[in-house]
Amino acid sequence: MRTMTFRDALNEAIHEEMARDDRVFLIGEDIATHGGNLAVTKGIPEAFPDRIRETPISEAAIVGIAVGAALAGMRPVAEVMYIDFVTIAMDEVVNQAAKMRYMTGGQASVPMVLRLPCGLARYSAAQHCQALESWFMHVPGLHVVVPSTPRDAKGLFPTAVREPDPVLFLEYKRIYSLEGEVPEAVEPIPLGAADIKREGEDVTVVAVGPMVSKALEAAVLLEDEGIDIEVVDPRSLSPLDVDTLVASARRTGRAIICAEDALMAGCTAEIACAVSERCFTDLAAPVKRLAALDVPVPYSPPLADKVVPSVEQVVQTVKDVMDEG
Amino acid sequence: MRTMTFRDALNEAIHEEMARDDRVFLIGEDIATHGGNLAVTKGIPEAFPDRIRETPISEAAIVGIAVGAALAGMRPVAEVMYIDFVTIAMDEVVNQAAKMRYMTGGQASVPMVLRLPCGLARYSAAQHCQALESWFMHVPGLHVVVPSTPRDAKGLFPTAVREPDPVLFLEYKRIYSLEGEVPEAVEPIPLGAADIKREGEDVTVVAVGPMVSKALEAAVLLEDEGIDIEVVDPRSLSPLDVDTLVASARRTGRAIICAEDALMAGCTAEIACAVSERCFTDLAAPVKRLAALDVPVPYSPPLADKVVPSVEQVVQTVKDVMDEG
Amino acid sequence: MEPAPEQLKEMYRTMWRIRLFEEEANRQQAFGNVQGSFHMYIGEEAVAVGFCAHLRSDDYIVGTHRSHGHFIAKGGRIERMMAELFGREGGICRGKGGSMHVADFSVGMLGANGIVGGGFGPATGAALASQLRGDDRVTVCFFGDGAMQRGTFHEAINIGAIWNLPVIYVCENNQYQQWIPQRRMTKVTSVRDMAPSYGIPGESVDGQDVLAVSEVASRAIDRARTGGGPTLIECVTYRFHGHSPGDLQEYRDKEEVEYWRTERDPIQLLRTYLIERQQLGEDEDAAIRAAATVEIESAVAFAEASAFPPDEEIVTDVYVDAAAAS
Amino acid sequence: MEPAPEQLKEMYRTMWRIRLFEEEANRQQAFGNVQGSFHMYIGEEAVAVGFCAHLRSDDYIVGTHRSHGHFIAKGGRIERMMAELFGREGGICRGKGGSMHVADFSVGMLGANGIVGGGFGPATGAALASQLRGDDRVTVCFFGDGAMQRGTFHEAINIGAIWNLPVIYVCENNQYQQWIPQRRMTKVTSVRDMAPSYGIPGESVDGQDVLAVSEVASRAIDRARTGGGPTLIECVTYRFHGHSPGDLQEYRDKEEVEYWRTERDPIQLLRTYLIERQQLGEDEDAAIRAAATVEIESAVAFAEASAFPPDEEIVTDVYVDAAAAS
Ligand SMILES: Cc1ncc(C[n+]2csc(CCOP(=O)(O)OP(=O)(O)O)c2C)c(N)n1
Ligand SMILES: Cc1ncc(C[n+]2csc(CCOP(=O)(O)OP(=O)(O)O)c2C)c(N)n1
Ligand SMILES: [Mg+2]
Ligand SMILES: [Mg+2]
Repeated sequence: MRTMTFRDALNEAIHEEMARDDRVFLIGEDIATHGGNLAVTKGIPEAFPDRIRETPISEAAIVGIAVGAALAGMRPVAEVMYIDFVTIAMDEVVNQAAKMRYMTGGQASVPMVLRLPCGLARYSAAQHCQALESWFMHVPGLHVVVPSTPRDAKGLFPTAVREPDPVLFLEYKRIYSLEGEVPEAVEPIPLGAADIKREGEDVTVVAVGPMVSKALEAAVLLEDEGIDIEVVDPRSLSPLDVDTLVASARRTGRAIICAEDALMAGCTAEIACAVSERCFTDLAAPVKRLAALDVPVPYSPPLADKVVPSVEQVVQTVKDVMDEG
Repeated sequence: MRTMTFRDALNEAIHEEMARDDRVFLIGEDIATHGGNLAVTKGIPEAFPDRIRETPISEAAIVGIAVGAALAGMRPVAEVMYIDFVTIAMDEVVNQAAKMRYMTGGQASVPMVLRLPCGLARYSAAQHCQALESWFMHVPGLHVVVPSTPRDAKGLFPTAVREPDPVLFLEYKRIYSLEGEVPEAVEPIPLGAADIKREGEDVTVVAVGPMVSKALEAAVLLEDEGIDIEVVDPRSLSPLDVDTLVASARRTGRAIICAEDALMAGCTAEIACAVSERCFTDLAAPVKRLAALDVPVPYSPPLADKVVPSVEQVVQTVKDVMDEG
Repeated sequence: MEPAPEQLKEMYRTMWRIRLFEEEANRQQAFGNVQGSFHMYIGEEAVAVGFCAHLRSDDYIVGTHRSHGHFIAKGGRIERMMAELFGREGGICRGKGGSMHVADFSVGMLGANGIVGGGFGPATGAALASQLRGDDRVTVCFFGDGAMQRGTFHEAINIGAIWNLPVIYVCENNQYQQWIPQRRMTKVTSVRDMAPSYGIPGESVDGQDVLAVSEVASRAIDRARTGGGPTLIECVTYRFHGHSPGDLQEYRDKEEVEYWRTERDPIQLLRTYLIERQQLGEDEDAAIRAAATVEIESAVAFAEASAFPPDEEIVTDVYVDAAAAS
Repeated sequence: MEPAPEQLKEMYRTMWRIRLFEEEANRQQAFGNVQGSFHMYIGEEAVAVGFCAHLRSDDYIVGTHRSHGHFIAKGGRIERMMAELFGREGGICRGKGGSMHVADFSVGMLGANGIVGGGFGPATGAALASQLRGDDRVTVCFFGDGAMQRGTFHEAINIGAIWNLPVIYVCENNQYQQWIPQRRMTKVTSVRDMAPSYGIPGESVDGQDVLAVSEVASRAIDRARTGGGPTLIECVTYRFHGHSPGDLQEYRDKEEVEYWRTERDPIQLLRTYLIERQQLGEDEDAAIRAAATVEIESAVAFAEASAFPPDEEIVTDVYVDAAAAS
């Protein structure tokens, strides 16, 4: 099978969705120049010159305009250059996009995708490295998608575009260059369908976004020590496929939840709770969370490198959980 | 002892802090007219005419200006009329106020209070009724305070004002009229100090904000059935006094976490996790969460009345937990 | 170009329907049948009516927190709005939205908004949709003088301008933003003076004079429809009631209110105009009011007859009903 | 009023310090000693220098993502900024901020900002602090032409205007916002034309001519200091390098860049001016550069000698250190 990067898989998906449905258009800053800020929209200006709109530095308007265009029947795919800047457009995301359908008693539909490059990369410090999935999980009316592989990016993007409700599409910048197998044609992946990235018997490791490949690496190291972990990728955090996570945790009797957002009130809290509540009598050890430190991301490279969980930390946590029961 | 409403206790605290420290000033919309939108700033314009600034409808600027004034040595107390509108100022809260100290390596201090009236009230629907504490818990650098009684409001406000880091002061609108005892002089209450509002043996009920009085009502009803609950009020969610919560849960062997924010990725998830992680072998039943439904708040009064947990639901959940083990 | 007498009478009728709807809703509010936030448009009717008179049913409007008038002027279903204010399942939003969220998508009324300034982006986006599709719809974005100070005003109008979108930004300058006089919150004397910041035409018009509004509206809408891009228009107007129920109104003089109510009532001004020109007789005038009264009465009856939504409705419409959608 | 020759030479010296600092930092960036986002100010030196020349050390400035120049012009400690870029514990922000967050509170440099338009509110707030205290400090808010399109521009300047705050809003119009020409993103030909929207004076000045900048700056700063309120000033300038390292710059003509670099270099323009008037001799000129070179070399040495912060530093400075504070 062909392999390609996460970035190219996503780019291909954007091309295909725009070719399929001429209501789809792109809006954002610098997206039609140099292939876009993070080179995801390469080739789109040439292929669809009328459906790519470069905007001023006006994040609130970018998202507000996407909401209005969606209300009026289009399928906007908006980009906020870094998730950190979605703070400028939270009213549009939370009070407008998310609640429109409900507030209008079902009259309104807001079929928009908001692309949000996120997470650490290139030592760009506290205002360019955040991971904010738990904010959006907390907002009824939004979908939150976090692809972890090129194949999932390719399969989840069309789903997001076709969804009648707003989807936040979180792109961890550090995995844009991740290579992986992507079939010529990928079926759209439904939201709320967790994926078992590796089967195992001893410990369930729920891994979000970039933690998936780290968990898979950890699995190899742990194999040597005779520990067999199951790696489960929720793929969407809202809806969250609690059933699959719970079934796995019940089977293994142990669960660790790993993500790159800050620990406190992060996505790992919700996932850990959902599993704990339903697996009380099934677990040999408490569900453990492995998340980023509760700090703004520092610039200094040696410090920045220690903010999010490493492969070694996954390995160690698995061992701790095995020791506990 | 004298009794007074939450609103009056807070108003008194504002007066006292402004009298104590002339760096303290108020900034917000309509705060100097008619005693303020929710009548909390009554009398301030007369007492401190030079330290109350009514602003245009510019929430991003209100918070941004507060940040700058704090950086320059003042002690701003900013109000965003409803917490729902803090969505407009999330960059200022999250990327500026919260991270300034860290990003400048400790040079900057942002001693500001952001008053955020929140929660349901007067059937004002989806854009005026939110509870968003978990967003702010997730942001390192912020403090999050949720007083539940007039006395706590009186004791926590001065702490918030004197704190060298930004404090979000969440005021549940429905408890502005709650009456309670308030001594003539209240010592400032430290952040991160949970308060046992009622001692009990059977179940620990952690209650946030308006859930505290509901839990206390439930306690009375449960007494009749021979169940003795302990009601613990964290008072601040960041820092969170996990030790006190855990000690209580260990002693009773059962814990329920109650709040009025939406369930998914809400503050109850973090609190439940923190307790579960540390009480694995101490609990007779899984920690249960009782939170708002995962819906935008509907207008229709009979529906709106069912969004947040009721006294009856607290009673029932306690009984369920007792039945479980 | 002056509107034809029939068109003027239609405007007159619509203004009455707004006025009587709100007077009734206000009574129902006092009775407790209407709850929640509630902002009355009375006094400002000429603005919504003067603009919507020139819109097609497939054109879009975006409202504010004070949008009963926009809803009616755009042709929204009045009895369903009344049921909405009552919180009933027959409400236009099935009771889930209430006064601050009235919308009627069947006539292009894309929604009121509880967020002041929340409509600038969505209105601009709706206009972008028209431009992308190549249809000739126009979007009118109503907003208050207070909303002008939101950052969204600046961001959205700039984009509307540089993309030459078919959108008209209409400031309903009622001179107050909640309890604060507008003049304290800006140094600009007319909202029109901000148009040069965006390189688009700006106009200011007497918002009590529906003929004047209609003329400016008609020009701006034509321009937008034919590819001429956005216009920023200020309509100077006044709200006769408080900001919301219970408003003590200590921030403005009683005489000022009295002056606007008696001398500057847009309905009376149009009535005088029509009567003076013999385009409206006493009988016809009475008939118009009577018909509107009946319409409002039956709207109340409709609302009262509608049940509160069943509890299950709390959780529907958060997302599309997958079963229903497929 | 023309600055005294000594003052002009001081400006000349500061421009060189900025230029050489950045050229060195850029080399260090290429070597990998400097990581992260990195935006060069070269070509725009006259703006920061022309303004800061008129500021006192206790006045405030608020920067942008492109703030090495602001930092140096305001008198920030240059070796500590270099160490910051190196991510070392001797860095002005202990290595935690990096290029986009340089700040030196000891000289009123309240911080660069990674958020475009993030500085408008804080700058206005610092000015409010001065007004509330009744001191006579002035705040200068630097921002880019792109930042002008953020809502915060509109909200903050309006408040600065209605409260008559001692703040100067200085647009560094380098004609590009990342990769997009400014003229595509606004219909306004000069930022000055937006001043009437706020009822404050607006000026536009050649940002390559430090004398011109200095003159406009001096007037605006005096006005602000003496209670005359804000000014909005555009400095038309150009960045000689790409937006950030690796920028292909396909969005602008090589000739255009060449023209600005050769004909419109603010340092060369001032040099020619000084030499023509015999206010600067060859030797003195060489000495100025040599001194700056030595200063930058020792800044690099300082940075290299400083260790990376210890791991424990990751968790400090999130909140005040309670032990240290008490
Ligand atoms: C973003 C935001 N800030 C504040 C409010 C509270 N609020 C509701 S209406 C209003 C006044 C609005 O003034 P204006 O835009 O002039 O409209 P008017 O009420 O005069 O029609 C305010 C401050 C709000 N709903 N949204
Ligand atoms: C709110 C926000 N949006 C987008 C960006 C990404 N970004 C960084 S610099 C820049 C261009 C800024 O242009 P301008 O304000 O003209 O400043 P210049 O870079 O030209 O100095 C952009 C889009 C950002 N940092 N913050
Ligand atoms: Mg108004
Ligand atoms: Mg620029």
